[in-house]
Order: sequence, then C-alpha cells, then structure tokens
Amino acid sequence: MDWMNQAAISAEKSDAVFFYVFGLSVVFLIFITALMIYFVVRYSKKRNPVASQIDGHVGLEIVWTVVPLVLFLSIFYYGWTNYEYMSQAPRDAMAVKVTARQWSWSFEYPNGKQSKVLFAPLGKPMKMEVRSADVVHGFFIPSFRLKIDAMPSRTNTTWFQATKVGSFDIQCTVICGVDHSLMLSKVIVVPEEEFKAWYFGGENAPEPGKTLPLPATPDPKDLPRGLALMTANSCLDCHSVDGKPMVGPTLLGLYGKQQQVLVGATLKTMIVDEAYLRRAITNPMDEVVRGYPPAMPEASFTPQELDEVVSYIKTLK
Amino acid sequence: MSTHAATAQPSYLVDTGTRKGLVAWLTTTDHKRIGLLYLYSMMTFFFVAVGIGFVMRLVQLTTFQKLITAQTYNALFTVHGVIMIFLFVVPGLPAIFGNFFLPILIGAKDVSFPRLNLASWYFFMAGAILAVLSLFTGGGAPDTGWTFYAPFSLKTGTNVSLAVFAAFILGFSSMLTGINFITTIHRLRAPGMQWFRMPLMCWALYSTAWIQLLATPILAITLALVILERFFGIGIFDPAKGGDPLLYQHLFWIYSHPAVYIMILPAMGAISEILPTFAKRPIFGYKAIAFSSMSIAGVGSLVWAHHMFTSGMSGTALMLFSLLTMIVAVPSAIKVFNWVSTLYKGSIDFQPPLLFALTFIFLFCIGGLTGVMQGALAINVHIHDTYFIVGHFHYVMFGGTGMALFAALLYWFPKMWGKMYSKKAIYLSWFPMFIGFNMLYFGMMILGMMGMPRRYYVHLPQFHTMHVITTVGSWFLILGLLMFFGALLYAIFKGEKAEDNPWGGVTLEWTIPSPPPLENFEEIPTITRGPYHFEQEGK
Amino acid sequence: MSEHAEHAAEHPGYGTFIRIWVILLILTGCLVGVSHLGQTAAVWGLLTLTPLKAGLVFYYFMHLKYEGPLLKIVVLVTLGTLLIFFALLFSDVAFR
Amino acid sequence: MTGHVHRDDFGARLGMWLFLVTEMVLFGGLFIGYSYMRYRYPAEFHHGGSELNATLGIINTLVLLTSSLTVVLAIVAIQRSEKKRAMACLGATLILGLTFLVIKAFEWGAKFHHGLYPNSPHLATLPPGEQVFYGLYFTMTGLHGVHVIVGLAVLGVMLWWVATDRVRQDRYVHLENSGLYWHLVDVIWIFLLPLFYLAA
Ligand code: HEA
Ligand code: HEA
Ligand code: HEC
Ligand code: CUA
Ligand SMILES: [Cu+2]
Repeated sequence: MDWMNQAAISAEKSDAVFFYVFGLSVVFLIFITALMIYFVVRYSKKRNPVASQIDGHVGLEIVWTVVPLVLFLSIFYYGWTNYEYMSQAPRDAMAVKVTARQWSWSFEYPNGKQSKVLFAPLGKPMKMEVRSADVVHGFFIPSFRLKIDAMPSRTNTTWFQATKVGSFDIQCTVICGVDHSLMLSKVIVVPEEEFKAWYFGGENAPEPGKTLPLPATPDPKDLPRGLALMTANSCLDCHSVDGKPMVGPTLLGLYGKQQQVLVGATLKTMIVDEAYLRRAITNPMDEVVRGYPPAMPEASFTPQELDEVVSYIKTLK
Repeated sequence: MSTHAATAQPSYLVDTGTRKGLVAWLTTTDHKRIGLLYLYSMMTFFFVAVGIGFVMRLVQLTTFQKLITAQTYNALFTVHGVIMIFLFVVPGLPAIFGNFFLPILIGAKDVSFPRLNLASWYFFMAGAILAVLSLFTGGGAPDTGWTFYAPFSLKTGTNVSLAVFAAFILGFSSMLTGINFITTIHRLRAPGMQWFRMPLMCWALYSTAWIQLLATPILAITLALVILERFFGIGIFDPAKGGDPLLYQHLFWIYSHPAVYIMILPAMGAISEILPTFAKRPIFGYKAIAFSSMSIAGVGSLVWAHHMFTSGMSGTALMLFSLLTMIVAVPSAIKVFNWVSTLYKGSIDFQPPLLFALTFIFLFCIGGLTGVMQGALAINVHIHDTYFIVGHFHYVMFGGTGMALFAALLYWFPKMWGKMYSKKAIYLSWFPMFIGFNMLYFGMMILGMMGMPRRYYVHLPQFHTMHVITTVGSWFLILGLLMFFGALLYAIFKGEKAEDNPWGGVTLEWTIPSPPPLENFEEIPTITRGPYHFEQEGK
Repeated sequence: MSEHAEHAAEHPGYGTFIRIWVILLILTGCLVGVSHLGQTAAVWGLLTLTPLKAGLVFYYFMHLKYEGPLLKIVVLVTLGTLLIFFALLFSDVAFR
Repeated sequence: MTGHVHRDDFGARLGMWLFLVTEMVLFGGLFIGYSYMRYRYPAEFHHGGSELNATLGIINTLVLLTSSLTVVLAIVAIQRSEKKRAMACLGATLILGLTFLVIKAFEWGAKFHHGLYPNSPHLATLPPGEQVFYGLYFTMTGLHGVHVIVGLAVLGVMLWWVATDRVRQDRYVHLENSGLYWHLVDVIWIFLLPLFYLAA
C-alpha cells in the first residue's frame, strides 16, 4: 500500500499545505546550513585572523523579522482556509454516528443499520458524528488525512468524500488504555450502487466490499465451525487465536496450560482442561485470569455450540 | 593573569567550613555546588530514561510477539516522558548552568536566597523520589502518557495520584528557582552592570524564570485537581459528573506549552554565549536577541491550544491559536538568523563547543520548522498524535535543548572542574550521535506522515521497515552518547589541568580562576561596557 | 539600606488604614445589597466592586502605594497574564 | 550562613511578591475553571449559590477584612516601636483567623449533615452542573482554608518573634512579608464571597 495514498478530497487539501510548508522549510534549512558551513570555512582563524567587530545591522534585522512573519502568516492562512473546507460538512452529507469505546469502534447509519467497519460510498460526502462511551479516543483515517477526537459527553464532527475505492485503516490516536494500539477498524469505500444495495437491502444484505481485492472478512462457511461461532459472537474482538495480546488472553496454546486465576480474592493455579474452558466461557466472572480485567461478557451458546467452540480452542496449539 | 587569583582563595570544590565530604555538599548553600548537585542527580535520572527509550525502540522491532506486555509499554513511555520532561529538560539548563553561572555572569557572590536555593534542590529530589516510588507502589506505574488526560487518568487503576503529586512537587522546585533568579537579577547585578550589559544567558534565564512563575502554578492546580478528583470525586473533569475533559486539556497545556519554552530559552541563551566566544566578535544584534527572549516568553504563553486542534474546540479558537502559533515562531527565526550572522567576518576558532552549538542550530531548525507544520491547521489534523509529533519534539528537546546542554557542558567544563577533556574523543563521539539522531528522529517523522499513531504498542505491518530503521538509529545515538560521557567522566578524574580562560572568552566567568573560589570574586568587579567586547587583536 | 530609609520616611499612620477598612466594610455592604437587586445587578456588582475592594487591599494594606514601580509592574503583569489566559480560553468556550 | 550577605529588605519583599505571583496564578487557575463552568451551567450555579449560607459568608468576610486591618496596624506599631500594641494587634489577628475557621467548620459541617460532600450519594442525584458547583465550592474554599491555616501558623511565629525582639523597629521585613501573605488570603476571599455565596 502506498502511504501517501490520497483517498479523499481532504487528503488533497492537507497535502497541498504540507508541500507548501515543506518546500519553504527545505529552502530555509539548506540556506541556513550552507551559510553556517560557508562562514565557518571562510572566516576560520587561519583565513581571517582578525575578526571585524560588527554589532548588528538594523536593516537586515528588520528584513529577517518581516520576511518570516509574512511567510508564517501565509502558512497560517493557507492552513486555515483548507482546514475550513475539511471541517465544514456539506448539507447533504450522510450522518454516521461513530461510537468509540475501550477498545472498539462502532458505526450507526441514519436508518439504524450498524457495523463494526465503516462503509462509505465513493464520491459522496459522509459526515462523522464522533462520540465516546468512556474515555477520550481519537478517530484517525491516515489515507484521508482526517482526525477528530472522540470526547465523552460531547459530539465532534468531521466529514470526508472518498475519491478511491478500497479499504483504509482507522486507528485510535489518543492513549486510552492497554489496548489503545489494537483499537483499529477500517473504512471500506465502494461504488455507490454497492453501498446502496447494502444500505437499503434489509438485514440480510451482503456486506459491501467483497469485490475488493483485499483480505476482507472471510466467509464464515470456509472457517472451522468453532471459529465461525466465535467470530459471530465477537469473541475475537478480545481474544486472538495467533498469540497476539489483546484485551483477553490469547487462546493459542491455552489448552493444557497452567493458568493463575483469581477466585474472588484468592489466587489459584489451575490446569486448563475442558471443564475449565466451559466455566471460563459460561461464567467468566467466577474465575478471572490473573493480570486481566474482569471484563468478559457472558456468551449465550447452545450446549452444542459450546462443544464446538471448546473443541476448536483445544485445537489451537 | 591565571596565577594572581588562584593562590588567594581555595576553589569551591575544596571543603572550607566545619562540615566535610558528603555532608558539606548536602548542606551547601553555594550556588556552584548546588548546580553540581543538580547536574549529578539529573544525569542519573536521565540515564534511566534513556534506557527506557532504548527499550521502547526494541519493542518496535517486532510486530506481535513482544518482550513486554502492552501494560508495561504504556508505563514505559509515561515514565520516559515524565522523567525527561519534569526531571530533565524543564529544570535542566536553568538548574545546572543557571545556578552555576548566573551569579558569576552578573558579578555577584551568590544568588539572592541561597538557602531557598538548596531547598529547591531538596524539593526536586523529593519529587524525583516520589516519581520513582510511583512505579512500584499502588496499582503500578502510571499508563496515561505524560499528559495525564482526563478522564482516563481518573479511571485507570495505576498509580497516577503519586506520579502527579511528584510532578506537583517538582513544579514547586521550579517556581522557587524562578523566584530566586528574578530577585538575583534585579538586586545583585554588579555596579555598572546595566540591563543591556548583561550576557544574553542572563536574559534567557530571566525570561525563563518569568514563565516558571506565571505558568507553573496552573500545572500545580490542575494536578491537584486530578488528585482531588481521584480521591474525592469532585467532578470537575469527570464528564459523568458534569465536568469537562476539555477543561483539563486547556489547563494542562496552559502550563505545558510555556514549559517547552522553559526548556528552550536557556538553551538559546547558552548558544548566544558560545558563538561570540569562538567567533571572537560581538553577537549580531544583541538587543534583538534579548527582546526575542522576552517576546518568546510572552507570546509563548498564548498558544497552548495548538495541542488541542482535534479536540473539538470552537472554530474561533482554532483560528486564533493557529495564528498565534505562527507569530511565536518569529522571534525564534530572528535568533537563528542572528546566530548565523554572528559567524560572519569573525575569526572562527573551531572547538568542540562550537561544533555542538552549530549542531544545535541545525537540529533546532528542523524541529522548529516541523513545529510550524504542526501549527498549520490543515496539516495538524493529519499528523496530530502521530510519530510526526514524536519526531518534532525530540528534535527540539533533544536536538535543541539536549545539544545546547552538551555544548554548554563542553564550553564551561574547564571552568566548572578546572580540567580539560580530550577534544578528539568528543569529535569522534559526534559522528555516531549525529547520524544516529537523524536516522532515529527523522525516521519517526516519516512514520508519522505515513499515519503511525504515537503510544502504540503494536504497529500495522506497513510501518515495520521504518520502525526497524529508527531502532538501528537509536543504537548509533546511544553509542555516541556513551563515548561522549565517557570522555567527560574520564576528564573529571584524569583530565589535564585547564587554563582559566581556555577559549579566550570575555564574559566575567573567564576573569576568575578555574575552578572558581567560594565567593567567586575577590572583589566585585565594576562593569564599564557590553558583554562581548573583544580587544582588537594585533593592534 | 538606602531604599529602606526612603521607605521609612513616608510611613503612613494608623488612621489611613482604619479609614480604608471602613471603606472596605461599606463596599462589602454595597456588594451584598446589590446582589439582591437581581441577576444583572449582581454580576455588575461582582465585576466592579470586588476588584475595587481587592485593589484597595493591594494598594494600601499591602503597601503597593508606597513601593517603587517594580512591584506594581509585577502585579500588573500577573493580572494581565491571567486576563489573557481567561480571554483566550473563552475564545473556545464562548464560540462553541 | 556566612555573615557577609548584607541585608536586602527590598530584595526580600520582591521575593515575597514573586511568591505571591505564584499564589495568584494558582487561584487564578481555579477562578478560570470556575468561570468556564459557570458559563456552561448558569442555572445550576445560580441554584447552587442559593443553597449556601450567605450570612455566614458575609460574616466571614467582615472577620477577614478586620484581621487584615489588624495585621497592617501591627506593622505600623512596629515601625513606631510600640511593641505591646503590635503584639495586641497580632493576637487579634490570630483570634479573628481562628474565628473564621470555626465559622467555616460550622458551614461545612452543615453541608455534610445534609449529605452534601464530595462523592456523597445524595450529591450524585443532583444535576451535573450542581455537582460541579459543589466540587468547585469544596475545592476552592478548602484550598483557601488551607491557606488560612498556613497564614495563622506564620503569624503565630511572628507574634513570638515580636515578643522576643527578633522583629523590631529596624528589622521587620519578616512581619511585613507575613502580612503580605495574609492580605493575599484576604483578597482571595473577597473574590470567593460573590462567586459562591452571592451567586444566587
Ligand atoms: C523544547 C521544546 C519545544 C520547542 C522549542 C517547540 C517549538 C515549537 N513547537 Fe512544539 N512541541 C513540543 C516541544 C517543543 N516545541 C512537545 C514536547 C510537543 C508534544 C507534546 C505532547 O503532545 O506530548 C510539541 C508539540 C507541538 C504541537 C502540537 C502537535 C500536536 O500534538 O498536534 C505544535 C502545533 O502547533 C507545536 C508547534 C511548535 C512551534 C510552532 C514551535 C516554534 O517555537 C518553533 C520556532 C522555530 C522555528 C520556526 C525554526 C527557526 C526559524 C527559521 C529558520 C525561520 C525561517 C522559516 C520559515 C520562514 C518557515 N509543537
Ligand atoms: C528531552 C527529552 C527526551 C529525550 C532526550 C528522549 C530520548 C529518547 N526518546 Fe523520547 N520522549 C520524550 C522525551 C525525550 N525522549 C517525551 C516527552 C515523550 C512522550 C511521552 C508520552 O507519550 O507521554 C517521548 C516519547 C518517546 C517515544 C514514543 C513512544 C510512543 O509514542 O509509543 C519513543 C519511541 O521510541 C522515544 C524514544 C526515545 C529514545 C530512543 C531516546 C534516547 O534513548 C535517545 C538517546 C538520547 C540520549 C542518549 C541522550 C541525550 C542527552 C542529553 C539530552 C543530555 C545529557 C546531559 C547531561 C545529563 C549533563 N521517546
Ligand atoms: C469484552 C471482551 C471479551 C469478549 C467479547 C470475550 N472475552 Fe473471553 N476473556 C476476556 C477477558 C478480559 C478474560 C480474562 C479474565 C477472565 O478470565 O474473566 C477472558 C477469558 C477467557 C477465557 C479463559 C482464558 C484463560 O487464559 O484462562 C476463555 C476460554 C475465553 N475468555 C473465551 C471466550 C469466548 C469463547 C468468547 C466468545 C463468546 C469470549 N471469550 C468473549 C474478555 C473477553
Ligand atoms: Cu482508543 Cu486509543
Ligand atoms: Cu506547544
């Protein structure tokens, strides 16, 4: 993925200012550095044994007060006007409610549809109404050069109009706890028809973005049954199956391991066997793994489904 | 010249009173000894934080399977930030070189309140010890970042209260130093030392002291509120009780932006001392530099909300603060141009302090110019809270303040210890330092442009290559650093004896013996001309 | 010290301070009275009478009147800074 | 310390004033926070103010103003070498200061009695703006109270020093500086009165 990917109008606006300032900076930096080196060589003790006792030069000093001031003001003005454009959503923008919580994103569309990743039509303005359910988070889409903080008890807004089809990262930029760096999501930009098909398509409409050449969420049918169940019950929001640390302990290599758990206030060491796994899933608050928050919700599996999940976890060696 | 005074009085390093050894040092009210106490204690904390920085880089070498847990990583950058800011760059130059040289530069025997001065050091140490304690007690090391943003800092189970209390105490230390310096400059200037005959370091310290007085109490009250909030739930920052997290951010940055000028102004002062000495000519535009120090202090207090551009402030505030941010960059620009012009038609004696001073100018320019980028609204919404910011502030704080501190240390080293270091070793250490520095921190800025957020334990795969490059850079940097401090430590114990005036400087510290005697001057000098008045050589 | 001598020459007596105290009491009375006249009056009372009282304490009780310009400047700079902090903060709050 | 440092009374006063600068900014920060919150919750602050006991607030104002007067009179007395009178004035200040604290204690006690204290279950049922109002009320009057206690301790030492002639006609800058501190505490209260007690 090329990183200077400009995938929205806001990206073009931001980069324009960036390149302006960057250009100026390079010119000044080279000028100053070259001058320093030149002076040090030209007026070295050997070449210039007697220093001229110069106190200053008012004219010159005025020049290098006024010139930078003017340049800085131009930077300010350019940055501000482009920002005004980036922050004022057009009237016809579709308003999506973005909710941040420790440590996930959720999106709600005007018709009440909800999703974990953000779906957006190509070339249509989308307004983000960002809020937080707990602490401060930051809603950041690098490819759109867009960022707005999610503040508890207030709604901040921003907007974008995507110019490229594809899938782009969403990251959280304000430190919000252990899994700050895993508070990720995606924007999936698709042609408008595809978006509409999903948006107006009732509950079972297929999620857009399947046509994109990207590792989109795999079809549940291709997955082991246990994994599919876990995906559907959003276990994988908190647990990884590949050893990656997340909110909850990883499930890789769990079976057969010795685990320290807190029962009430007492610390016990247990071997993870089948019964343990079942208890951990059905009554997660009874035994809490040491070093983890008591944060796991109870799952509502049928006994049969529970069997599937447990036997899947057992395969994760 | 070098012998007439040396025989008269013993140096300040020799115990003259009834107390001896460590006790004499710990109860001293001599400004020079207090300066060294600060130096030694700061060095210690500083190397702890450098070590942490090194570990943080190692963590970023891998994408998933890590040495340490996410919780530990969060604690690491918090502790790294807190130590570096509150125990190192904020007190740094004023506490070390300000204490040591301010009285000498204005021709005084000591500061106005010597006992208060010692008390400040004890406050500093108390704060430092509490900060260290906060790592091991309560719920463990704080994990909020050095900014302690509410409401996360109110909710987290880690030991934020103690860490915040430590910062509170350190604030007191900083304020007391400020009070001392202002009074000293007003009251103890030698006869004939008019305001515009003071060396520029004094102007820098004077403006710094004003920021310390006018901004630090805001931090104190903000942190006190966080503590009250955690213990009694008074609800001023807690949205659940009607409080407002944005108010916290405002109050925090009202202090913490001016604090960055507390860090850089004395550094700029030191540079303004070094350049004339090695160019053998007066500084270009003395008054412009003096006034720009004061105006940085003034305008610098008015730009704090540029750290909050994405927090949802009003449009008016966004515009105003972006504008003011641009204006505060002007006095810095003036200084840079004046420094460069000071080299013009000088007779340049190239020595290690000058090399580091020029390195300062280069790195500070990069840091400053990226600061201006961040101040432009349209760019800020992209790079805020990314590694770009991390790159920016390491350029200004380490490349700026840190390099200036090195330069000042090299410049005044012979005066402080009466020994001379090996210049070759210092030149040699410069190369890995310079290369490593730019690899590390320029790499971070590229990462930021790519969209890598800061304070991230794991990173997405597309950032991996750059992370590896920056980590390797940090190894070079630390290598250079070890060589540098190795050379200086060696010199303290085994170095050759230094002359009283090895660089041919003309400010007052070079008129007294190295190391200086207890009360600096046998007789308070009478000043008749500006600070950088070089005799015309060969006349 | 020479400054001290100058300073001693114009020490004010008991009377001055008692007079100021009486004025302060009266102003407090006015403030309380005004606060009963309704919201706007109360706010205006707060904005005018309170700084006036504080000013009297600074100027007389804290001897600013008898000090040189330096200390006066120190106080003004402080108050000015606070005022600017306040104004800039309200550029956010008031326009949200 | 070595005796060489000549006395610099003006320097000492300057130092004290600079310290007062930090105190002013410290409370200034709280006042800024107060205005911010009052701007957000005008009605709640109005209502909160009406719950406070204005009479006690006013009485306390008079007490503090008078104590300020007695301090400044003590300085006049010292300048005129009237030691007895100076001690009487300082003693009066101490008594007035204590009175202030006692009244304050009653006032806070009454609030606690009504279940109004930080984190109380009753407070949690109030609208958010009022919770903030009480949060600020307890913080600001509490911090002010701490300053009163410190001020009393310092003035107590001064009384002792006057009695033992460490503070006397030709050397009273310590008393003057302590007085400055006490007046500042008074000034802060001058602002607290209308902001809280007369807010309704
Ligand atoms: C020593 C410390 C120091 C210094 C001196 C500065 C100096 C400056 N800083 Fe920096 N800054 C920090 C330390 C510092 N900063 C820290 C620690 C943070 C992060 C805090 C955190 O979030 O943890 C930060 C963050 C920070 C932000 C917030 C970023 C964000 O989080 O979104 C901004 C935004 O405006 C900013 C701007 C500036 C500007 C405009 C200057 C200016 O003063 C720079 C002026 C200098 C120059 C401009 C260079 C010389 C001039 C010329 C060569 C003239 C010619 C140039 C032109 C005409 C273009 N800084
Ligand atoms: C002066 C301040 C300072 C200095 C010198 C450093 C030095 C280093 N920092 Fe710094 N860093 C901060 C201040 C500083 N840092 C702050 C404030 C943060 C933000 C924390 C937060 O997010 O809350 C941060 C965050 C931060 C991060 C981001 C973490 C994240 O967001 O995930 C990283 C990442 O690698 C990092 C790395 C390093 C490294 C490798 C070093 C060093 O190891 C590099 C080597 C440097 C040196 C070896 C020494 C320099 C020597 C001197 C300056 C003078 C010494 C002289 C005497 C004592 C006399 N730092
Ligand atoms: C909100 C996050 C969250 C969700 C969703 C979640 N868990 Fe957990 N899980 C945790 C946490 C935190 C722990 C550790 C504390 C504990 O034991 O309760 C845990 C512990 C466990 C353990 C014990 C692990 C060990 O190391 O002993 C198992 C097994 C488990 N979860 C399975 C599941 C399954 C199956 C689901 C899906 C139905 C699920 N979890 C959903 C957070 C979550
Ligand atoms: Cu959410 Cu970081
Ligand atoms: Cu800033």
